[in-house]
Amino acid sequence: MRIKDLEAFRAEVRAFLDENLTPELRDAAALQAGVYSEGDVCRSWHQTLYQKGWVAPSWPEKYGGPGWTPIQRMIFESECAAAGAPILPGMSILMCGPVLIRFGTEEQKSFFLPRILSGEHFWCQGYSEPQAGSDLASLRCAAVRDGDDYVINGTKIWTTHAHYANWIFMLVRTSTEGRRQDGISFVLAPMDTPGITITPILSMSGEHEVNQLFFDDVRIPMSNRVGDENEGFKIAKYLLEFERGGGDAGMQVSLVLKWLDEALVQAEAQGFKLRDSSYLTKRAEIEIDLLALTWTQRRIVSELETGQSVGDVSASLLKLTASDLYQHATELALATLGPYGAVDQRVALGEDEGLIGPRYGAVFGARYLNGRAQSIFGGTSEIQHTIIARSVIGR
Amino acid sequence: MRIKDLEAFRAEVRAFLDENLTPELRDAAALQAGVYSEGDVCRSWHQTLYQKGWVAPSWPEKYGGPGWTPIQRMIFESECAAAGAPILPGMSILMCGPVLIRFGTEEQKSFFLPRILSGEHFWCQGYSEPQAGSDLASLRCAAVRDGDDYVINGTKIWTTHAHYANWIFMLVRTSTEGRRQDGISFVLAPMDTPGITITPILSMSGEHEVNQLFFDDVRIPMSNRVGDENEGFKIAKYLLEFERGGGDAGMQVSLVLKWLDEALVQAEAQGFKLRDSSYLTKRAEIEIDLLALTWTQRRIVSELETGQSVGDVSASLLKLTASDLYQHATELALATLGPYGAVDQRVALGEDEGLIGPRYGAVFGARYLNGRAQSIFGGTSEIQHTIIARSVIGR
Amino acid sequence: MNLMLNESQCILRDSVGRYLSDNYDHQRRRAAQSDEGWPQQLMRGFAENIGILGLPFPPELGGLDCGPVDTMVVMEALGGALVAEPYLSTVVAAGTILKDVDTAAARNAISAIIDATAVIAIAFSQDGAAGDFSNVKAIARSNGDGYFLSGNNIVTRGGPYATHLLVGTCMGVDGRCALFYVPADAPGLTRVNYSLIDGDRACDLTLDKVAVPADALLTSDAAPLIAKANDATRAAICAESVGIMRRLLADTVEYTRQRLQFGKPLSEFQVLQHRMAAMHVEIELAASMALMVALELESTPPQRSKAAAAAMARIGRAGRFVAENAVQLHGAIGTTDELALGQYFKRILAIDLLFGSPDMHVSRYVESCVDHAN
Amino acid sequence: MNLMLNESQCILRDSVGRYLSDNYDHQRRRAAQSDEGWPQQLMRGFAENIGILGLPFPPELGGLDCGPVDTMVVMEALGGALVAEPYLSTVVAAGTILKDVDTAAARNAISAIIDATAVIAIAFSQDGAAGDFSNVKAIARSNGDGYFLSGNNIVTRGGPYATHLLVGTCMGVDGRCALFYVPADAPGLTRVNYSLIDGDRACDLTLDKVAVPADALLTSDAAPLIAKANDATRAAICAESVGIMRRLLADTVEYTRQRLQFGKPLSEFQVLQHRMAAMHVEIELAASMALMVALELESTPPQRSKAAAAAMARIGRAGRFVAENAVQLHGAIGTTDELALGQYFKRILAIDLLFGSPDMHVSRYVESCVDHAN
Repeated sequence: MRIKDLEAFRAEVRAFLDENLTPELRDAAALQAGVYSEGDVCRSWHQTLYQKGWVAPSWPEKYGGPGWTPIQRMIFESECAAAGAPILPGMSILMCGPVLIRFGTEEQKSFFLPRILSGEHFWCQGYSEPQAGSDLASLRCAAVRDGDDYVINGTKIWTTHAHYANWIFMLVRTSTEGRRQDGISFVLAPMDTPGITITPILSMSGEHEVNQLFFDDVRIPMSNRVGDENEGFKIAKYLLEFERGGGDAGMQVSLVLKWLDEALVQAEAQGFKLRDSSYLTKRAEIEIDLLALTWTQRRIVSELETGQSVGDVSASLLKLTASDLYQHATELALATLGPYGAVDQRVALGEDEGLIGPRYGAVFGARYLNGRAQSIFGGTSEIQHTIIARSVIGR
Repeated sequence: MRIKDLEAFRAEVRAFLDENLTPELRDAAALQAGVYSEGDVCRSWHQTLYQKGWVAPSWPEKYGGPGWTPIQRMIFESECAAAGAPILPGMSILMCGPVLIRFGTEEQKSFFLPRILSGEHFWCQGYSEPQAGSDLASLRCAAVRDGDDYVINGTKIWTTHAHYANWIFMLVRTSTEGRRQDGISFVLAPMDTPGITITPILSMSGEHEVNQLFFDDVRIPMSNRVGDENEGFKIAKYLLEFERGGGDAGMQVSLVLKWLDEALVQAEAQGFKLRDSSYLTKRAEIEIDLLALTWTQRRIVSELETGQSVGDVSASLLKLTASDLYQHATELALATLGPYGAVDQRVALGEDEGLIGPRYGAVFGARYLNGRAQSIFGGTSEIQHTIIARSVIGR
Repeated sequence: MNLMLNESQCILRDSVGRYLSDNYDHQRRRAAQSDEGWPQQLMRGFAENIGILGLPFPPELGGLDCGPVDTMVVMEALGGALVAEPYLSTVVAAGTILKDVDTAAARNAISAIIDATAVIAIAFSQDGAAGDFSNVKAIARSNGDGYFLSGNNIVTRGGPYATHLLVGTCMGVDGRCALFYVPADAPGLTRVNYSLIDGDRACDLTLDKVAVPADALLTSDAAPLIAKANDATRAAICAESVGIMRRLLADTVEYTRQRLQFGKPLSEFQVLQHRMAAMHVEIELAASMALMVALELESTPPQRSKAAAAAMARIGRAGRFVAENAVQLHGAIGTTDELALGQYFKRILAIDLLFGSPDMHVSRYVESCVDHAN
Repeated sequence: MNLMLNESQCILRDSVGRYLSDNYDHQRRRAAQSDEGWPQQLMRGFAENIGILGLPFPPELGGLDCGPVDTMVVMEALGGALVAEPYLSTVVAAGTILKDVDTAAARNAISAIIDATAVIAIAFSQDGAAGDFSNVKAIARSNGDGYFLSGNNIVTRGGPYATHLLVGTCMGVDGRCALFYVPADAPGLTRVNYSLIDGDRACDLTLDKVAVPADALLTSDAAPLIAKANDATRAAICAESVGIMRRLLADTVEYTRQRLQFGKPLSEFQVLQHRMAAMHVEIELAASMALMVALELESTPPQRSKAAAAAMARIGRAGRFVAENAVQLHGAIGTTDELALGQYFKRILAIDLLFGSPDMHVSRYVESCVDHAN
């Protein structure tokens, strides 16, 4: 695609965002961390994108993707970030969809894909268990065959948005023989299946994003298995690469920079002095690091064909770098608030006082605290280093 | 000891240094890294201290120490650093002496200690071997009994100042049975014993400080063994703690700060701008880190009785922190030179041109390059972490 | 200059530690934080059982006449149990000031501190001051027998449950700082109360012509005292941070020894071992700086202030490193609200935000060097 | 905008790499550095065998008409073999300037570059400039037919063996920069030659009324060209650094796989594994920035300059990290002069000192943001 065409595309995206990204949606996105319901904002933005045909940029055209090149996808994402659009949770479009496209049967594709696109199905991901975090292969939640069904017993933990989702894709143990990772299957279950219960887990910032799920004789048809029995670990790895290499890490950092710049203006109006050399230096370092991350994503993307995952080393590299950068960016953002950074805004908003201190900083504290999880969920930074080292050192 | 007495002591030390630390000695000390011969400067300063009775601050009075408390020793060291005194290599006074005092026979003590004090004996240390670096217990240089003698064959590497020394204390393998560290003995050899050859190793900065030694049927009397046969590893560990916890690490950093401050004045006179906020911030951070190191040494010293070693965790902590700090300090020093920092002064001084660029920076480059070895020699920073972890985690 | 704790300091440390472990824990703290009466209960316990509310005060007023190292010992223990407020503001900050004010009102205030009838919040920080408490902007005007005070003070820790406030103002035309001791229920004084991320309560405070009697004026030359109280507060915060860090590392060691992944305890992975070693190093360096600043509190003001900046800078850096790695090594459970760990983490974060980041204190250190040189 | 190398770039990379591995190695480099004839030999080899001296120049002058990405490819290969000088000063820096000067003298100079009869050193840095080459202070005065040049230039890389110098001066009264192309043997031009830590030769240069003819003046409005050449130099240095870093990591991986301690290869210790992973991450980020700045060289001057500052800042940081850890992971042998490693380490260090530290480039980046905003 020629530069001129790309610029025309960028203009089209901007026009669309100008028109459809209402001030209410922008505000909601900016305040997203635990203040407004993630569910409503996401559903509304998902619908808007769905109507336009842009909700699944990475999907092949035949399944409802817009037929964009990787570069167009990148332009779309960077424009969304620049405009402050809500970030949709990746479980449906970025994770479940591509797995079904690659590993699903025709029946599964034709049933699930349109419903993911339309937003009828909201997915959550059942991977981790209390004793199987970094060491995913040690998972124990078991699916036992019973006629044409699997009967699932066990527990899953750290399940983001399980309380919004109506479907879950999950890893279950279908065999205890052979190597541990060889007895795992990938199955799909409706969240309203009898026997599934949800227990919320509050994050350090006091928000409810993750959950523990308990499965008590949960019965699903064997046709809800994706891929072969005991071959689920292959799919899991494919998906982890998506999670790690997925496009939204850099996008989140550029959002933080955007907030920082808005904060700068407001803060100075309120008498905070941010524009000193230490602040400007740190902000510049973050911007430079973001540039390095973005161009690394671009380099990797340009080696890809549509729909392929980025490979485990590149995925780990991006995940590691992005989470580190996000943590630095949110730390700097929080520091702009001075003592008001120490206010628990979630409690304040829940009580009578309302927001305390400058409005621009309403979610900086929650973002910083939640950001601690970035280097843990989806594989800790330590695990990412191990994956990279394996390839760098070779065996 | 009361504060008033300590201040009187400090005044006495200052007066002594004022009188005896000639401008020539100060200059030589400041330019020490590879420009002047270390040997001459050290011998001269050693003699001066010896005449005063202050050459072995840590030794008990009965063996020729000055009878100072740990606090007096610290005052002495900090005054020496502040005055820019030469730093004597630790192998004789800080390492060999204390080992003999603790583990030597009466005969060994009465023969060696006075000669160490007087400077007649200059020691070097034979620990590492090409295949036994961090993993010291795997050393192979062997001493085999033959009548009343040991016959030594093998090699030692990274032997600092072997080309100046007339004695070596070394670890040799006297048994290959049992645990690897159980077959090691600690022996002393004159460097002019037939069969010892020295091969220089140039450092990255082009200087000759370390050597490889080859032992070819080197015969020494068994009376030159310190401690019991096959009990040498205990002595080695004791000594490593001295090397790691020894007082000169912080002293070297404070010397670097002293040079930096002199450099600042000279640099500004020559049109370099150093006093910007980034330089001042970095300098302050180093000074603050030095304060933390110094007070940690003080805390540890105040738990000690005279002559005791500091314990392996404290020793590792000090070694790790000091080497890290030294590296940061020399990096900052080098940066003050701008492009002149890239000049190879050793070559320039060896050729016709003489020193290139500002005089204050003559050895900053060599100090930075040699400083890379600080986190390696005497046990890498990684080994120090392992030692500390063992104690922190407990087993 | 023996730097080890002496016998009475060891006894103090042990008795505070024992009292807290018997009377205080994570669950009780969480329950208590929703109840504005809790700190008074705890303060009464301190007064009745271990006497530490009198720590720095002279014996003739009922105090223990202890020094900065004793305060360090107590603050480290409070940090370890996560109960720094309102001891810090009442005994350390207000105590430093009241001790140096030779008025009957000040002596009465000290007696009230010692028997736990006064709990004092500090109101001499100002909007935008971000950790520098000496930026005093409120105004006092004489009203015949006494004064009217007007102004405001943001993020006043312990303000919601304080019985009294120490209010800093600019006096009259000469612009010098003055300090007033003001009952929290004085008419014209309003508080907007809220919670901080570490669970403590704070308020934004507004004074609208609050009338106080003449003897509420503690001093009309408050700048030196405010500087001294700020440095004493910093020294105490340093000790508190060390107590918190020790607990964070202890919890992390314990967790990694128990948690199995890939068939062995996390504590057997070399990368995690070295991380914990690095945490230990940071804590030891921090402890040295906490001791250093305690000992330097009695030096000249420039020396004292420089020492406090150095200690805050170094300990702030250590605190972030230790806290962030404690969470990281706990993995997912570390990011939740389920463990005490999260509370300790947030306390370290709150200290950074309320008392100034390492960067800010390094800048203060640089300025103090420049001042010193000129 | 496909960011992968195209076919001709791959061929270029492979042919330069093969030529260097056949004709150049560590031993030869060390031997050659004591001989001031060496770079000319290598440059002649480049001209005769692989033609890269003509890389950026138009075909009508005998050049290859290649772009910044091709230069990046060549510089990365040169970095990997540690032979950046004098390609950088002659082809990249001087080439950028000469290409934009439309005079017969400039065209002749380009032809001489391409056939390796001219080796050019850059003399428009000044005392105290520390990496910012645009601080031009030498003076030119008209002398009827031509000019007298006076001034000096410190740490002129490649100066000792250069056939020509590009001298920057302030012209006349309007203070604008001018650029002169000066034969190195011109009377009045003196050089104090010395070695740099990376083994390259440099000199402090003094011009004392050096007479040059009128056509030695390349331009009397040199500032934009100097800025452009500096950014091109920075982009090239970034690529060179990436080549060096890749080699440092490759050597480190190889060494740790062979070196046994505690009964197993160093490469099996988790801490060292993770360190090498971190080095890899830094290198990949650096490579992305090197590509970014190459592509941005053709943007507007402010955008170009900002991109160059960002790339130098990020790559400088990566370089230090990779180089220092390469030495650390080699242990004692890494601190000696015995391995190529030490030369690569010192080259990274020299780049930092000669072309500006990450801190300096972050400051430049901040300034460019502020400029841009105003």
